[in-house]
Amino acid sequence: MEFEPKIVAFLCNWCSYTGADLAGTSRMKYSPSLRIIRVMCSGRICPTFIFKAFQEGADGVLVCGCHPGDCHYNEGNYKCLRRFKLIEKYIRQMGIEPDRIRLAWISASEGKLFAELANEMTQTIKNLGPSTIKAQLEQMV
Amino acid sequence: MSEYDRIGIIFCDPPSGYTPVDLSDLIIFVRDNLKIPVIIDQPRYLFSDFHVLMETIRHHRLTSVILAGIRPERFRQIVRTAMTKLGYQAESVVIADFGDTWCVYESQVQNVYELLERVHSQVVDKRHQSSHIQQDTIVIGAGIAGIQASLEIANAGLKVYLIEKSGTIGGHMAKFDKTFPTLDCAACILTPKMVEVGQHPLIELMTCSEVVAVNGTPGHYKVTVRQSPRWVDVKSCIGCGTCSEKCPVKVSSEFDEGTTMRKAIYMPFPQAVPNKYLIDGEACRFIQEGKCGVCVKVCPVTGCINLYEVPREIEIEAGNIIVANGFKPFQASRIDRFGYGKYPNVLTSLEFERLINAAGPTGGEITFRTTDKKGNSVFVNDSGKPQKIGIIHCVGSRDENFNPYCSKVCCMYSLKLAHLVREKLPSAEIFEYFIDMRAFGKGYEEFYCRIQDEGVRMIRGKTARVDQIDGHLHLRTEDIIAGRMLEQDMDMIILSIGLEPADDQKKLSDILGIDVDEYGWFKAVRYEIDPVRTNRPGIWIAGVCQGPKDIPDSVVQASAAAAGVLQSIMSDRLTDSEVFPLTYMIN
Amino acid sequence: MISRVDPEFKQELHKYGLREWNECFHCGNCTAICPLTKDDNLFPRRGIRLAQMGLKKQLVSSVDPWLCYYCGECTETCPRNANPGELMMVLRRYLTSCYDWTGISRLFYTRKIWELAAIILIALGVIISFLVFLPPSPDLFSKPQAFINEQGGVMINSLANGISASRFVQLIEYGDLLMAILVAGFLISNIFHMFYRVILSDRNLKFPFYSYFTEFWSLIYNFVTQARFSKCDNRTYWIGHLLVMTGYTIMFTLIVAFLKEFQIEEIKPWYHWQRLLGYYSTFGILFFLIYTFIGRIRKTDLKMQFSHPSDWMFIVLLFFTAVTGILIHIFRVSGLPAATYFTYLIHLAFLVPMIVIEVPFSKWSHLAYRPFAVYFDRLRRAGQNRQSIVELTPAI
Amino acid sequence: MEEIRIGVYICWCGTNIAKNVDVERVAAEAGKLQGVVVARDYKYMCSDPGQDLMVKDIQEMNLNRIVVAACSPRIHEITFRKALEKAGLNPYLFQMANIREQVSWVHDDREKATQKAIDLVTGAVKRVRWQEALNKRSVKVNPATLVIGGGIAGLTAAREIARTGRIVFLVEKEKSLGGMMKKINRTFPNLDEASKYLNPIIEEVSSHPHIQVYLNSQLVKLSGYVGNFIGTVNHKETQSELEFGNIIVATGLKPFKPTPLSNYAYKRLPNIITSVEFEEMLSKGYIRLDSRQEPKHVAIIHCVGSRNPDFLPYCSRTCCQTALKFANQIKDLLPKAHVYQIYADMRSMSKGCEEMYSKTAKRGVMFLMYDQKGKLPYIREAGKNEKTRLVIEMKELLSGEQVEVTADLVILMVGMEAQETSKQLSQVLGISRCSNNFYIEKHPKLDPVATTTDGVFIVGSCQAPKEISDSASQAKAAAARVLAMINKDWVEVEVITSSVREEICCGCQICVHVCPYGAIEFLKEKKVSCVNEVICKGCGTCASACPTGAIGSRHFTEKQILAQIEGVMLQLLEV
Repeated sequence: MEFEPKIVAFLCNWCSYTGADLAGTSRMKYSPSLRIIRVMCSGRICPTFIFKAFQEGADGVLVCGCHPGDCHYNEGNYKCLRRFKLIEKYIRQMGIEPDRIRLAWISASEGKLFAELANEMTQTIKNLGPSTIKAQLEQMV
Repeated sequence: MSEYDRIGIIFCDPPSGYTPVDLSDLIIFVRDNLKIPVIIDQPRYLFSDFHVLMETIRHHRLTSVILAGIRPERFRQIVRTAMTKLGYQAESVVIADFGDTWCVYESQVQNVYELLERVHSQVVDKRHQSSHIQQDTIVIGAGIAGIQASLEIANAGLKVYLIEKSGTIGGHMAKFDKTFPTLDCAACILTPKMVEVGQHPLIELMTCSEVVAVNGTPGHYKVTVRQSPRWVDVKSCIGCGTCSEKCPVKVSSEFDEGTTMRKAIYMPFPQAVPNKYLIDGEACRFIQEGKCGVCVKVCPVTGCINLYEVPREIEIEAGNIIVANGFKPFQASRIDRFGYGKYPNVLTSLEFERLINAAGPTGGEITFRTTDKKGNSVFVNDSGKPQKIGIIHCVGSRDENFNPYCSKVCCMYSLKLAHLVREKLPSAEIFEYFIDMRAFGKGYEEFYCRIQDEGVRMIRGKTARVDQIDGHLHLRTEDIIAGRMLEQDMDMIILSIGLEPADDQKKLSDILGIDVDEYGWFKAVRYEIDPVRTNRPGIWIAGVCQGPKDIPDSVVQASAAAAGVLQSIMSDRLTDSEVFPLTYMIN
Repeated sequence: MISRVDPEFKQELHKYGLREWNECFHCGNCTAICPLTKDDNLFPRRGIRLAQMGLKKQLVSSVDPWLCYYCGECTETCPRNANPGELMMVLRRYLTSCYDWTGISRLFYTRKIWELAAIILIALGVIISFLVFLPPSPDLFSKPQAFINEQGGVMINSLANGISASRFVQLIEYGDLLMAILVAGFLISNIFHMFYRVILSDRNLKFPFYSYFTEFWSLIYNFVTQARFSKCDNRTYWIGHLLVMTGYTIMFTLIVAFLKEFQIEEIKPWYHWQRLLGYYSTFGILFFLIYTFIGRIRKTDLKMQFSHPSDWMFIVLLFFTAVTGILIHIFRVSGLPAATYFTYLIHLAFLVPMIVIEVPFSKWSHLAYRPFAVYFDRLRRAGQNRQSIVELTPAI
Repeated sequence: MEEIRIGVYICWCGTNIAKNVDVERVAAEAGKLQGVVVARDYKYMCSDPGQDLMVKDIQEMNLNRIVVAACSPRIHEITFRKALEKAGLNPYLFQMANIREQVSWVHDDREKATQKAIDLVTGAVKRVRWQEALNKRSVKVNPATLVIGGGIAGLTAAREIARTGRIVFLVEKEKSLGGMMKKINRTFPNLDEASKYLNPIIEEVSSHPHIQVYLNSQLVKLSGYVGNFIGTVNHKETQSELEFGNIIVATGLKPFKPTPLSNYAYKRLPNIITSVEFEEMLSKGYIRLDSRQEPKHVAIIHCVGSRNPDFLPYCSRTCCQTALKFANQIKDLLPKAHVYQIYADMRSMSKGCEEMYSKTAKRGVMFLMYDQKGKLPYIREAGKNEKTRLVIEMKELLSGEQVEVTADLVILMVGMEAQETSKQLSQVLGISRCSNNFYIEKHPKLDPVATTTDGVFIVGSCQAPKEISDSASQAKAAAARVLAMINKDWVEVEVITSSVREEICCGCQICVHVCPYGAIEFLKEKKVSCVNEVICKGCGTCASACPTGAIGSRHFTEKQILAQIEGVMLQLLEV
C-alpha cells in the first residue's frame, strides 16, 4: 500500500484556520495527510508540541501563522518565527531531516495557498519516506 | 425622565410698547422651586440671529424650552426650527403666556407662579408620558429577515412578538440547499438562528397567525392578531410522528413545492421550529366533513390533538412593528410557451431547489419527474438521470408583459444550481440562457468565472419556447454571440422564476397604512438613504417585501430596521419621518 | 472591415413610420419565436441591431426584412414592447426606397404629399390624353341605342367619336404596352440594383455560377405559392394573399397581353373563360380588400396596428380600380353607353397611377423583391456552403 | 477526578459530510474510545432536534464531556455551547472536530477522508477529557462609540447612536465630512440631488451635542477589548486618548486610477475623464470639453479596471447604474448630444434601475456590447478631417461587426478599490482583509456587519463596493448591534486568558517580557508572576515560553494539546 504520510499541522485560529476553511468552502482538493490542531495564536505553539508529534510517529509537522503584522495579538507570529528557527537547528541533532518541519504564513484569504502548501509538503514528506523516530524510541524503552 | 434631559426657560422681551420689568424674584422662584437648570432673562439679541439661538441651545444642551413672557408665541416658530435642526421634537417648545398684565402686582404675581408651575409640570410629565412608548415590538413574517430582526431586538433585552402565517418559521430560505456565493448550506446558516428564536425567552412565536387590525398611535399600537388553530397542542406534542403515519389523507407538500406528498397532519420539514405537528384545515377529513379522527386515537399523548379548536383573536400592545413578510415566487404557468404544467420535466427553480436538497424527495439525486398511479407527479429515485439540462433566466422578470423590474437574485441562484448539477452529474451538459449576467455582489463575479471554467455553457439569448417532441424538450434559442439559431433537445428545463409581492401584501399595507410602489412592494420614505423607514413612524420594513434582494442584503436590512426600533425605545421618543430642517422639506 | 456607427440614422428611419423600437435590449426572444428564422437569417433582432447602430451598408445588403411575413408573434412576446415585427415593416419600406436608384420612392415614403401629387398628376394626364385621343362620340347621350349590340350590351370599343372599334382597342393596347414597359423598366432596374447591393457588393462572397440557374426555380415557386407565408400560424392571411395575387396577375396579363380577346364588343355568356376569369379575379381582389380594410380599421391584429400612408394609398387605389371595373361591366350589360364610357375613363384614371406609382416605387414592389430576396438568399447560402466555424453545440 | 463520561455526535450536514465521509463508521469507531459513553450520528446536529438529542443524552446519561464532529467551530461553536448551557453542563466542556471544511469538502477519496475524520474525532475526544469548566466573564460596556470614516455610512451610524443620547466620536481623515457621496452630484434611480440627502445629515452630525467630530485625524493605536477600548487618535499633530465601547469602521473606498490600462489612453489623449471627474463637472452644472465647447458625441465605457483579472477581479456593482444616470443627465443638459454606452453586461438590478435602463434606451442612447474577457475597446486619435477628436474601435458582440465610434468626450466608469490606509488600519484594529484588500466580515449571511474581533464592526463600502442605500442600511445594522450592547449594559467576554500556578512559578519573568499587552506583572513580595485577566487577550505566547509550564492559557492547556496530538496519531497503531 503506497506510503501515506501523516502530518500534524498547528493552525492559528484567526488567519490560517480561516484560510483552511476558505479552501474548504471553495472546494479546493488537497491530500488528506494533514491532521489539523487549532490554537489561538502561532505564538502558542511550543517546541514540546512539535517533539510530541514526532514522538507519536508523525512524519512531518506544519506550523502556520498570520503574516507578520497581521497577527490578531500583534506579535505572536514573531515569537513563533524565532522559536521555529531554534527548533529547526535542534531537530538536526535528533536525526530528523529539517525538511520534515515547515513554517508558513497563511492569511484568511489564501485558501488556495493552503491547499497547495498541503500538497507540496505531502510530496516532500513522501520523498523522505516514513519517520523512524517512533520505532527507535520503542526500541530504547 | 432620562438624565440626558435639560429644560431651559427663556423670559422673552415684552413686545414693543412695554417697558422691561425686573423679574429677579420670578427668576429666584423658578430656580429654587421649579429647579429649572437654565434660565435666560429677556435676551434682546437671541431671536434675531438664528445661529446664536442654535449655539445657545447647543451650549446649554437643552432638550426642551419654555418660552415665558407676554405673547411669547411670536418666537415659537424660530425656536421650533432650531430644536428640530438639532434633532429634537418640535413639541419640545412650550409657551407660558403671562397675558397683557406684564406689570407685577401682588394679585397677578401669584397666578404667574401657578402658570409657570403648571407649564413646568406639563413639560416634565410630557417627557415622562412620551418616554413610556411600548417597549415590545411586533415582527410580521418569520423568514430570514424576520428572524434576524427578532434576534437583534431580543438580544438587546426587549420583548418581541414574532407573527408567522405558516406552520413554521424559516420562510423561503429553509427550502434552499446551498446559498451563493460561498455555497455553504442554507440549513447550516438558518437552523441555528431558528433554534435561537425558538428557545429565546424574550421572543414569543405565534405561528399560523395573521395581523388583522392595527390601531393606536405610533409608539402605542394596539394590534389584533388572528391565530388560526394548529389543532395540535404545541406544548405537549412530542413530535413522534405516529399520527402522520396513520393519517389517510395525502396532499402535495407546499414546503417541497409540490415535489412530494405529505399527510393532512404533518410537520412542514424535519428542522421546523416549532418542531411540532399541525393539521392542514383544508385537507383534514374531520375538519371538512367530520369523518375519520384516526390521529386522535393513535396519539400517545392524550388530549394533545384537539380537533375542535377554533381560531382566536389576540390583542397585543406594541411600540414598533417590523414588516418582513417576504415574497411570492412568480407562477411559471402564466407563460404557457415555456410549457410549465404541460410538460413534467419543466421545473421551476424552487422545485429544483427541493429536488437537489438532501432532505428533498430523492435525497438530493437529480431524477426525472414521473406521475405515479394516482396521477400526481412525483420524483422517484429510479426514474433515470437527465443528461442535458437547460436553465432559462428572467422568467417573468424584465418583461413588460409580466414584471418589468429585475428580480436581482435569479442570475446568481441559476449559477449556483448549474454548479450543483455539475457536482451531482459530472457528465451532464448544462446550458444557461441569459440576457445580462448580473453577478454584482462581493465574491459574485469570481463565482461566475468559476462556474464558466467548470464547463457550464453560457448562451447569451433568451429561449422563446419549449415544446415536448417525442420525449425530449425541444428548445429554440438565438445564440447571439455565436450568431446562430440553436435548436436543442433537452432532458430537463429549469425556469429561473422571479419574485413578486406576497399575496397578503396589499391587505397588510391597508391594515398598517403604509404605501406600496407601482408593483406592490412596500415603499420606503427616503429609499436612497433609509430603505427601512416607512411613511408611518414606528412601522419599519425589512427584507424582500421592500424589493427583491439577496439574503445578505435582507439580513442587513433586518438589522437596520431593528436599529430604528432600538433607537426609538432607548431614546424615549419616536422620531417621526426624517426630522429635516424646514429649508430642506422634501416634496 | 471597420464600419462607423451613425446615431443620426435613427431619425431618418423614423420617417418611415414607428418611433419606439430603440429600447430593445437584445434578448433574442423575437428571433427565437419566429418560425421562419434559420442560421443566417437571424431577423428581426439583427435588423434592429443594424438600425440601432446605423450600419447602413450592412442593412441594405441584408435581405432579412423580405423574409419576414409579419405574423406578429415576436411583437406580442417582446419583453420590452419594442415592436420588432413593425420594425421589419419599416425596414422593408426603407429597403424599397434604397433599391430605387431614382430616389422617387424615398420621396414618396418620406413626404406623403409627393405621392398624392404624383398620383393626381398621372390621373389627370390619363384623363386628358384619353379625352384627346379617344373623345366621346356626341350621340352618346342623344342616341344610346346606336351603341347597343344585338345582345343588348354596350359595344365598348366603339364609344369613341370617329374611332373604329379595332382602332380604339389598338390605342388602349399601345397605352398599356407603354405603361408596362415603363413599369417593367423601373422595376427590373431596381431589382438589378438590389442584386448589386445584396450579392455583388459583398466581395468575399463566392458561389458556383451554375447555382444561378439551379436556384432559379425557388424564385418562381415562391412567386407563385408564397410558400414561406404559409408557415406563419395564422393562415387566413396566406389564403387572402394568394387570392389577391392571382386575381391581380390575371387581370394584369389580360389587359396588357390579351386585350383584344378580353375587351371585345359582344357580351359572351357567363360561362365563357373571359367572364369566369374576370369574376374570379374581382372576387379575389375584393375579398382581400375587405379583409384588409376591416383589419386596418379595427386594429385588432398586431400587424394591422401601424398603418403607414403608403399602405392606405395602395389599398384605396386598388379598391377604386376594382369597383370601377365592376361598374363598367354592369353598365355594359345593362346597355348604358355613356355611363360605360365615363366609368371606363375613371377606371383608367385609377388603374394607371396605381400601376405606375405603386408597383415600382411603393408598397407593391414587394411582389418582386420578396421572391428575389428568397432567390438571393439561396444564392448566398450556396456561396458560403455553410459549415459552422464555432462547433459550440450540436444543433440537432 | 470525577468519572469522565463523553458523548460523541457526528453530523451528516445533509450530504455535505455524509457524501465523502462514512459517518456511521466514524461514530462506531468513536464509540470504542475510552470514556465514550454514547456515539451517534444525525442529519443536522445544529438543528432543533439535533440539539435536543444532545441535551436529552446529557441529562439521561449524565454526560460531562461532549464532542461534536461537524462543520468549522468558527460557525457553530457558540450554537453548541448554548445547547450545553441549556442542558446544565458548563459550555467549555466541549470540543469540535472540523470534518466538513477540512475533510469532506477537500478530499474525494472516501476511505482516506473517513480515516482522517476518525483521527480528528479521536484527537478531540482525548483533548476534551482534560478540559475544565470555565465561566464566561461579563464586563460593563462603555456606551461611547468610535466611528472611523465620515462618509454616508459613518454619518448614518453616528447619527443613529447619538440620537439615543449616547456619545459618539467620529474620526475622519479628510478635512471635511461627506466622503465619496459628497463627490456625487445626483443619486440613481430618481436623479435626486445627492446634497439634498447628505447636507442635512452632515449638518445634524456636526452640530449634534453628543457627537464629537475629529477632522483630518486617524486612529493610530488601540488597546482593550469589546466594551472597554482605549484608542489614541492623531488629531492635527496632537494626540488624544479616547475611551469607547465599540468601533464602527466606515472608511469607504477610492476610485481606480485607469492609467495602467493603456488602451483607454487616460491622460494621454484629451477629453478622457473618469466617472468621478465627470461628477465634479456635473455638480458645476455644465458639460464642457477641454476646448470649452459642448460635446456632440459622448461615449461612456463600463468596467474600466473592474472584472479584469489583472486589476480588480470583482464587479464594482454601482458603475452600470451610475452610467445610466450619466446618460440621462447628459441628455437633460445637452438634448442634441449623442450618447454611447459601451458595456459588457448591463447590471442595473437595484430598485427602479431596470426602469431607468428602459427609459434611457427610449431617449435614444446607443448601447454597444464588448467582450470583457476578449479584446477591450481601444481609443485612438481621430484623423485630421474628422469632426471629433477621438475614435473608439471595438468588436460589437450583438451585431458581430467590428465598429468604430466617434467621440468628443469619453467617460471611463472606473472600478472602486479599497483605501490604501486599509492595510495600516486593519493592523491597528486586528481585523483581516480579503484578497482585494476589503475587510472580511465574520460571515456574509450569519453576521454581515461584525468582524472576527468582537466590538469592531465594518459598514459601507470598506467591506465591498455597494450603493448608498445599502451602505446606510449596513450603518444602521451596526448601530443596532451597538445599541443592543449598550441597552444590555454588559457583554460576555471570552475567558481563555492565562493563569499562573504560583506553586511551580520560578519567578524568571520570561512571561512578563513576552506578553505583547503587558498583562503580566511580577509580584515583588511573592516573587511570582500574576496575570491581569482584564488586559490579557488569551494568545498563549507566555504559556509556550514558560520553562516550568507554570503559566498556562485556559482551554488551550499543555495537557489538552498534547493529548490531542496523541489522539490524532493514535490510529497509527491499529491499522
